[in-house]
Amino acid sequence: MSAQTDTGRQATAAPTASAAPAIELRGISKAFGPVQANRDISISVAKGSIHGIIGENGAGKSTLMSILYGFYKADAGEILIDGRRVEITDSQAAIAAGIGMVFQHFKLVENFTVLENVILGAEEGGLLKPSLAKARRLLKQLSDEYELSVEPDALIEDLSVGHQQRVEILKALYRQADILILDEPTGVLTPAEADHLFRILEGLRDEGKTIILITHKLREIMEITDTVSVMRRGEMTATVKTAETSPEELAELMVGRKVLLRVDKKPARPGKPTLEIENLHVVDDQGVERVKGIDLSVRAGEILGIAGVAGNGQTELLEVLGGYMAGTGTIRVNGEEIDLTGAHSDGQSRRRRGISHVPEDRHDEGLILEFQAWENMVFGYHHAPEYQKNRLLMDNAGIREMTRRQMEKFDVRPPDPRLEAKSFSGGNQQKIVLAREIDRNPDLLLVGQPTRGVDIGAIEFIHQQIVQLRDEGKAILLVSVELDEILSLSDRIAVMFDGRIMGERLPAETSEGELGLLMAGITGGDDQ
Amino acid sequence: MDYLTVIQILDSSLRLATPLLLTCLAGLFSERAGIVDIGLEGKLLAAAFLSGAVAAVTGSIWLGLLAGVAGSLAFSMLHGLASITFNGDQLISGVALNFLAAGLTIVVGQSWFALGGRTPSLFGGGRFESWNLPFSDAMARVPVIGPAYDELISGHTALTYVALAAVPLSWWVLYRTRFGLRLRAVGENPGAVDTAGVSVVRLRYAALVIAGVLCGLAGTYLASLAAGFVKDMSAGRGYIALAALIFAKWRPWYALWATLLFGLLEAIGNRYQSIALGDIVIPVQFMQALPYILTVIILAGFVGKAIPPRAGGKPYVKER
Amino acid sequence: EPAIIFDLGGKFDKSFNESSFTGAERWKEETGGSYRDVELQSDAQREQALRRFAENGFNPIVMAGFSFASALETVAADFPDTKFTIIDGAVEAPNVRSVVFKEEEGSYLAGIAAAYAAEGNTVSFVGGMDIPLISKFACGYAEGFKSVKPEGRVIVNMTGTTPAAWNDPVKGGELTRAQKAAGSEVVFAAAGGTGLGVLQTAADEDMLAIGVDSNQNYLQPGHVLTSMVKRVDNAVYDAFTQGEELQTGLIVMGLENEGVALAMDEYNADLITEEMQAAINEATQKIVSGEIVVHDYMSDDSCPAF
Amino acid sequence: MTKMPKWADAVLIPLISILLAFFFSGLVIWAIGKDPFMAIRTMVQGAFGNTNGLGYTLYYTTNFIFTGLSVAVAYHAGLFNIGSEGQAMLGGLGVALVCLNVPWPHWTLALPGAMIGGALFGAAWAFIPAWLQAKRGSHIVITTIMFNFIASALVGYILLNHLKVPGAMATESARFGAGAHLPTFHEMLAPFGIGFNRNAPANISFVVAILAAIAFYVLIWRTRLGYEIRAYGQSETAAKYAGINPVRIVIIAMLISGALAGLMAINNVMGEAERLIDNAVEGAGFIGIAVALMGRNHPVGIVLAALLFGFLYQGGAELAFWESIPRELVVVIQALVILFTGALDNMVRIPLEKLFLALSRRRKDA
Ligand SMILES: Nc1ncnc2c1ncn2[C@@H]1O[C@H](COP(=O)(O)OP(=O)(O)OP(=O)(O)O)[C@@H](O)[C@H]1O
Ligand SMILES: Nc1ncnc2c1ncn2[C@@H]1O[C@H](COP(=O)(O)OP(=O)(O)OP(=O)(O)O)[C@@H](O)[C@H]1O
Ligand SMILES: [Mg+2]
Ligand SMILES: [Mg+2]
Repeated sequence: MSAQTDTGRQATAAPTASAAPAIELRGISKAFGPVQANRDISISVAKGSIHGIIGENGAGKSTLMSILYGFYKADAGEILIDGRRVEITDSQAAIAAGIGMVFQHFKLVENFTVLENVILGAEEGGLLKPSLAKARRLLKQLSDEYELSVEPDALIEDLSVGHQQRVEILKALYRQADILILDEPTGVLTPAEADHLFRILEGLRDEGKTIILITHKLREIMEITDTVSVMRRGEMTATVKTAETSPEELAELMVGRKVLLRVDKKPARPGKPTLEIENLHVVDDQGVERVKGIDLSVRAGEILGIAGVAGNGQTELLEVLGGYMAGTGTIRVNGEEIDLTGAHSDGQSRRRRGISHVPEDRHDEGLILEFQAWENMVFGYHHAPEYQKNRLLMDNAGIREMTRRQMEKFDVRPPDPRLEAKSFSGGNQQKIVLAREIDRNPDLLLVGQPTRGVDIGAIEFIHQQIVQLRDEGKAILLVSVELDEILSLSDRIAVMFDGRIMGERLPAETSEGELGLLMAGITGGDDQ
Repeated sequence: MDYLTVIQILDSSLRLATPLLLTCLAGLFSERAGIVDIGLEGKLLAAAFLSGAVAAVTGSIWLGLLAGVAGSLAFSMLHGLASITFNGDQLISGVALNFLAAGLTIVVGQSWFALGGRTPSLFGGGRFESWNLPFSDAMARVPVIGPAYDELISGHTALTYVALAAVPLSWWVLYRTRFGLRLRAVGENPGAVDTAGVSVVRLRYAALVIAGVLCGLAGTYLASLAAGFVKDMSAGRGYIALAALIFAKWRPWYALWATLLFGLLEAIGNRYQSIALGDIVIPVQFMQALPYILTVIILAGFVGKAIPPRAGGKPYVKER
Repeated sequence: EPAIIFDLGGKFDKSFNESSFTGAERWKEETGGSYRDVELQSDAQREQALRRFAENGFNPIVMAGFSFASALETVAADFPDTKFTIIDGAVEAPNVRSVVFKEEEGSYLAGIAAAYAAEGNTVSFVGGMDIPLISKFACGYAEGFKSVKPEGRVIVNMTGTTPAAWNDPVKGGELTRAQKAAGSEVVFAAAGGTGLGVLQTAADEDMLAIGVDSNQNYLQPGHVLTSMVKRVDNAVYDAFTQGEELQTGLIVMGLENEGVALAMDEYNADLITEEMQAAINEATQKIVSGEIVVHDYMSDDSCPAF
Repeated sequence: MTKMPKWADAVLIPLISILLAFFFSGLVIWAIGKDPFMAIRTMVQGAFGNTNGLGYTLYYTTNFIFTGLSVAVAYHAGLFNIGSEGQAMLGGLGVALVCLNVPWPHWTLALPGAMIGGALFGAAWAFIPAWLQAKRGSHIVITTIMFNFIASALVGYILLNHLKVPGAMATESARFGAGAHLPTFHEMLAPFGIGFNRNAPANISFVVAILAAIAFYVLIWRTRLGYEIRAYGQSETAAKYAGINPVRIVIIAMLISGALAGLMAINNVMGEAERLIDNAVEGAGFIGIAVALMGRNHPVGIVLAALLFGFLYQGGAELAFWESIPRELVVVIQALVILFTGALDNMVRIPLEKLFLALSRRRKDA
């Protein structure tokens, strides 16, 4: 193991049982070209335990797990399963060794049915029919057993993310995995879904299966894991028993400094309403009504958090406000109405109106992954006069200079404007988007899922930035599926369900439990 | 237009559609597996040349068929080497193969036969005979369905029936077998196939093998029909097949209809080269461009958006 | 040393390039001399090729194809000591011999042969690319046919509008089938490589075909009624033989000087009836004597017989 | 951190790839019984050895620069334009109409006029597929293939029935007037005392092509429109988020693409033939695809790739002249060059990257 362990703690997760550890990795190293993603990593995981892995973005967690699953080939090191050395040359070998993995970005064929995805690669014989029949039976059995119900004939693209994840788990169970690896499984789940997942994981553990869980959420680590390993910059810095540690200590192990786990903010001083929404309806491409009459207002100097299970119209709400989806109803910004048909208004004109927008999906919307950082830093604002050299040309050198400053201010690492966006880690990508949108000094900031997949060091920073903008008297509309985030950031909370607002609450006067009920469409009946 | 003319036009459509259909299905397998194939034209040409050459020398079209398939396969594997093994650009590779076939067939043909890239004419066993289905003579006398059976259904060469049979077979393979499931999956999301423990590389090569064989059949059909190879005799059919493939939205049955439609349009264009409508004479050029014009119109008016396999054209790269 | 430049179709186009090649080869065989040749790849190379050969002292330089006309105009002026022969085109210059053919006359005879061979009233024509030269063939053919069967019908089809039309035997075959379905019994193919498909299909469908440019009777014995040969080979042979002493000026090759003719040999002997032969002979005489003037499509870009 | 120095990526890899292509071409030449070294020498000598050859090389290069840029512009917008061939045909028609119908007094006026004509016709021909793609979602690959066929029928028809000189053999228009004659390199360089072969067809269009390549660079990497084109080409959803109008980008990019293809006509139609010939484009549109892809859609790459193809064309012609090597062999060589430099470049890159990585590790360790 590496010599430079910052904290000096080296608790090997001592397996309680006499049996050999379910997984033992010895001296795993992996380089992607010049990037040393994993360096001489050793770890062992006891049978029948849930083992957490945490670490900053880009620490090498996914790489390590992908090696275990045979997706990447390690440059050096060996893998032992149940004490026996195995050669994991590809995923086939991993599956044969009883390993299943749920990747952060699901590996599902979107236009296949659930059933087809489950049997893919594990079919019986050359014809599909018997395989499908058998899978249907087994799937039913499995879903009953683990409360993993999904419609076997549904197309993946029609399923919610939570259900897609279930399919991934079912895939692993169908292949009779004894070891299940989950890479950031809760990043896209609602608290209820996450709880449900954890119940399933506990059930699996109690059956003797071994589980490895990668997550950025310390709460989850504390709640469900038995042991936890911390990774930093490609190395394994510590492995500790969960019962013997605390979130603060883990955070410090990860980031190498003390981290504020609470958002530190003063009470809001709201002013005039900046955003007023009246009777907003949105119908999507398929003709489904996604937003069914919403009234909302956000005042200057306040953060309105919108809680809700993904897929209940929040995305569409943001997209209409951001100007790239049409809707009907009335929306006023600073008292002036904006055109919702899309005919005279698009993302550009919204930006000119002082609306900035951090989209939910940084890969597909917020960034052009093939563009360099500086090009992304003006994405959407490329018409702004200050970025033009003259009437014809853009001021590329100036933009690069501005980007360098922004990157330093927002602590984007590495602060190189010429790096392509795709070569930054998720957290740093998010910081680029935030830097761009916040820096415009907008009257209204729309934020969707600001910290999805982002490590705690970066989360702390991002939250600070949002609060600071509020304190400057700006209005902020925050959409997040993280109840934690909603509760700690918002000054006011509205809950969306099925395209409607189910109710508004003040963070101090509500609880996760109550919000959870509202998110499920169950109202107390006292408001609306 | 009388009934018999209609039958004859349809008959001609079928003959013209056969090479398109085989080529289109070749493209279908390849693109369903995520390998874009604009090298169909080249494979067609290579197969036509080799089958023509071998059939001319041996006097057996069956040996010609073997050679044609082998040639087309070789081109397919070269495409695989570039686009699967070395993650190269599939479009460039396809363009290169088209050039390569156009050049090599003539250079090699010239050095073998010294006929300027042509092969000697095929005759007798050097060509496929047309199959007269049972009772076609007797049936011919039955009114209405008789001529249809005799002219339209009966009397084509073996490869036409093979092409027609290839449609349900392709459908069955794609949608009813394990191989088909994996093939479709690898064109949509190779990562899913890879993590399911199936080799992406092997699947894609398998798809290219099928594509190679089908193009080989199509090329041999051309050589047999024209009784020999003439330079550039594929005459853009590979590109038309590609268009038909998009038209067909990458589905076997639609491919049949799409290629039959192209065949039909060409057959009609052949028959009615210039039409006088009162004082206005519609020029030949217009009639000859009509299939292409109609394709555009149909595409714009009825087909709408065709969504290709999602992983198409992109090499599967895990580590960069 | 003489040189010859073939047009874009290439020297094995089964048409006049190939015919010129045959003439050059014959000269080589008979005289033991040698010559240089080149096949063009692009239009821009016409002038280049002419100059390269002229600069390097080749003389005379023969080119096959009317497309050379404008390139030759400039080059001929630059190389007054070099003799040039252009086939199928006319260029006025003191050092240029232009050889043009009266394809319409040969085609007229082909039309007569077709009229006698057909039992019914319909015959047909498959052209390669839709260019005036090919219409010239078609027009003569139609006139000849109608001179025998005034009420008859001549179906005229062109394969295409691009050079690819010269090399699409499959389409040629389909056109032939379509013409047969429309009642045609004899098909005249003036379509380069595409014509091979026409001849083949005529044999497959039990029709008669007429070949073009060189003698194609042997290709499908019993099914090729005759071939309308255009003695491009003779033109090349003559030019090569005369060498640097080449007589310049315009030479028109018609029936009169056997520049065009119908090919008669053992392959089609059984297909030529006495009556047919007599009619052909008579027409030949009349054309030579000027009693019959076959319309030249290119003179006014139209054809009275269509 | 990079895996490899930039120069290796930009120079070494293409160089090795071209050498490989020539090696295999040599094998083919050797297989048909000719001397490969002689062949190479003939090609290089013929293409660059004198100003005549050079003039032809640059003439072809000019064509390929235009079509290469045409394909590349569309490619940056994520559109695969196979229709440059047809657009260049229509461009030829536009140039011919401008040159035939206006009695130009001097080329300085005729050239801009012809450029407008060519660009307009080319752009118009690209507009329909673009509109269909943007509005109806009709796949641009099919529609542009179809439009190539339609273009050749259309131009053929017009040429035959309206532009052809009555009674002439050739399907070609009348010669353009003297005022539409573009200065050749000979005429351009003579005032400076530089000798250039009088008969080589390279003309001022080459300069226009280079200017077009520079304008292309500025457009794509320096202007907002270029920024939007590239953004749309990379991610349609992100472009929508940013407020970039997809319909506008598709149509504008294709119009530019068509205009560039149409501009090619000032070289082949106006500069060289000085009249409209049937099928004047001769596949340059398809070569443009290879040129754009090999040039990595960057103007510098495109100019270099176009030069490579110009060399192959002219060098190949010399081969056919002097070595009686069949002209189709040149097509084989082209194919191998495209294959090795374009599609199989990873075959060279991967081992090279490993080598450089090992070297840099060694250096760090030392
Ligand atoms: N396929 C790949 N090719 C090249 N580099 C890669 C690849 N995958 C990961 N990397 C690099 O390896 C390093 C480790 O990445 P990894 O995905 O393992 O981090 P992680 O700990 O999972 O991060 P996160 O918390 O953001 O998921 C990073 O620097 C990353 O950029
Ligand atoms: N094939 C690849 N080539 C280069 N870099 C890669 C590749 N795959 C992943 N990476 C990089 O590896 C890092 C980790 O990848 P991962 O898939 O875990 O995404 P991430 O960083 O967690 O982002 P997010 O959380 O937003 O999905 C990222 O920086 C990503 O850009
Ligand atoms: Mg990760
Ligand atoms: Mg991540």
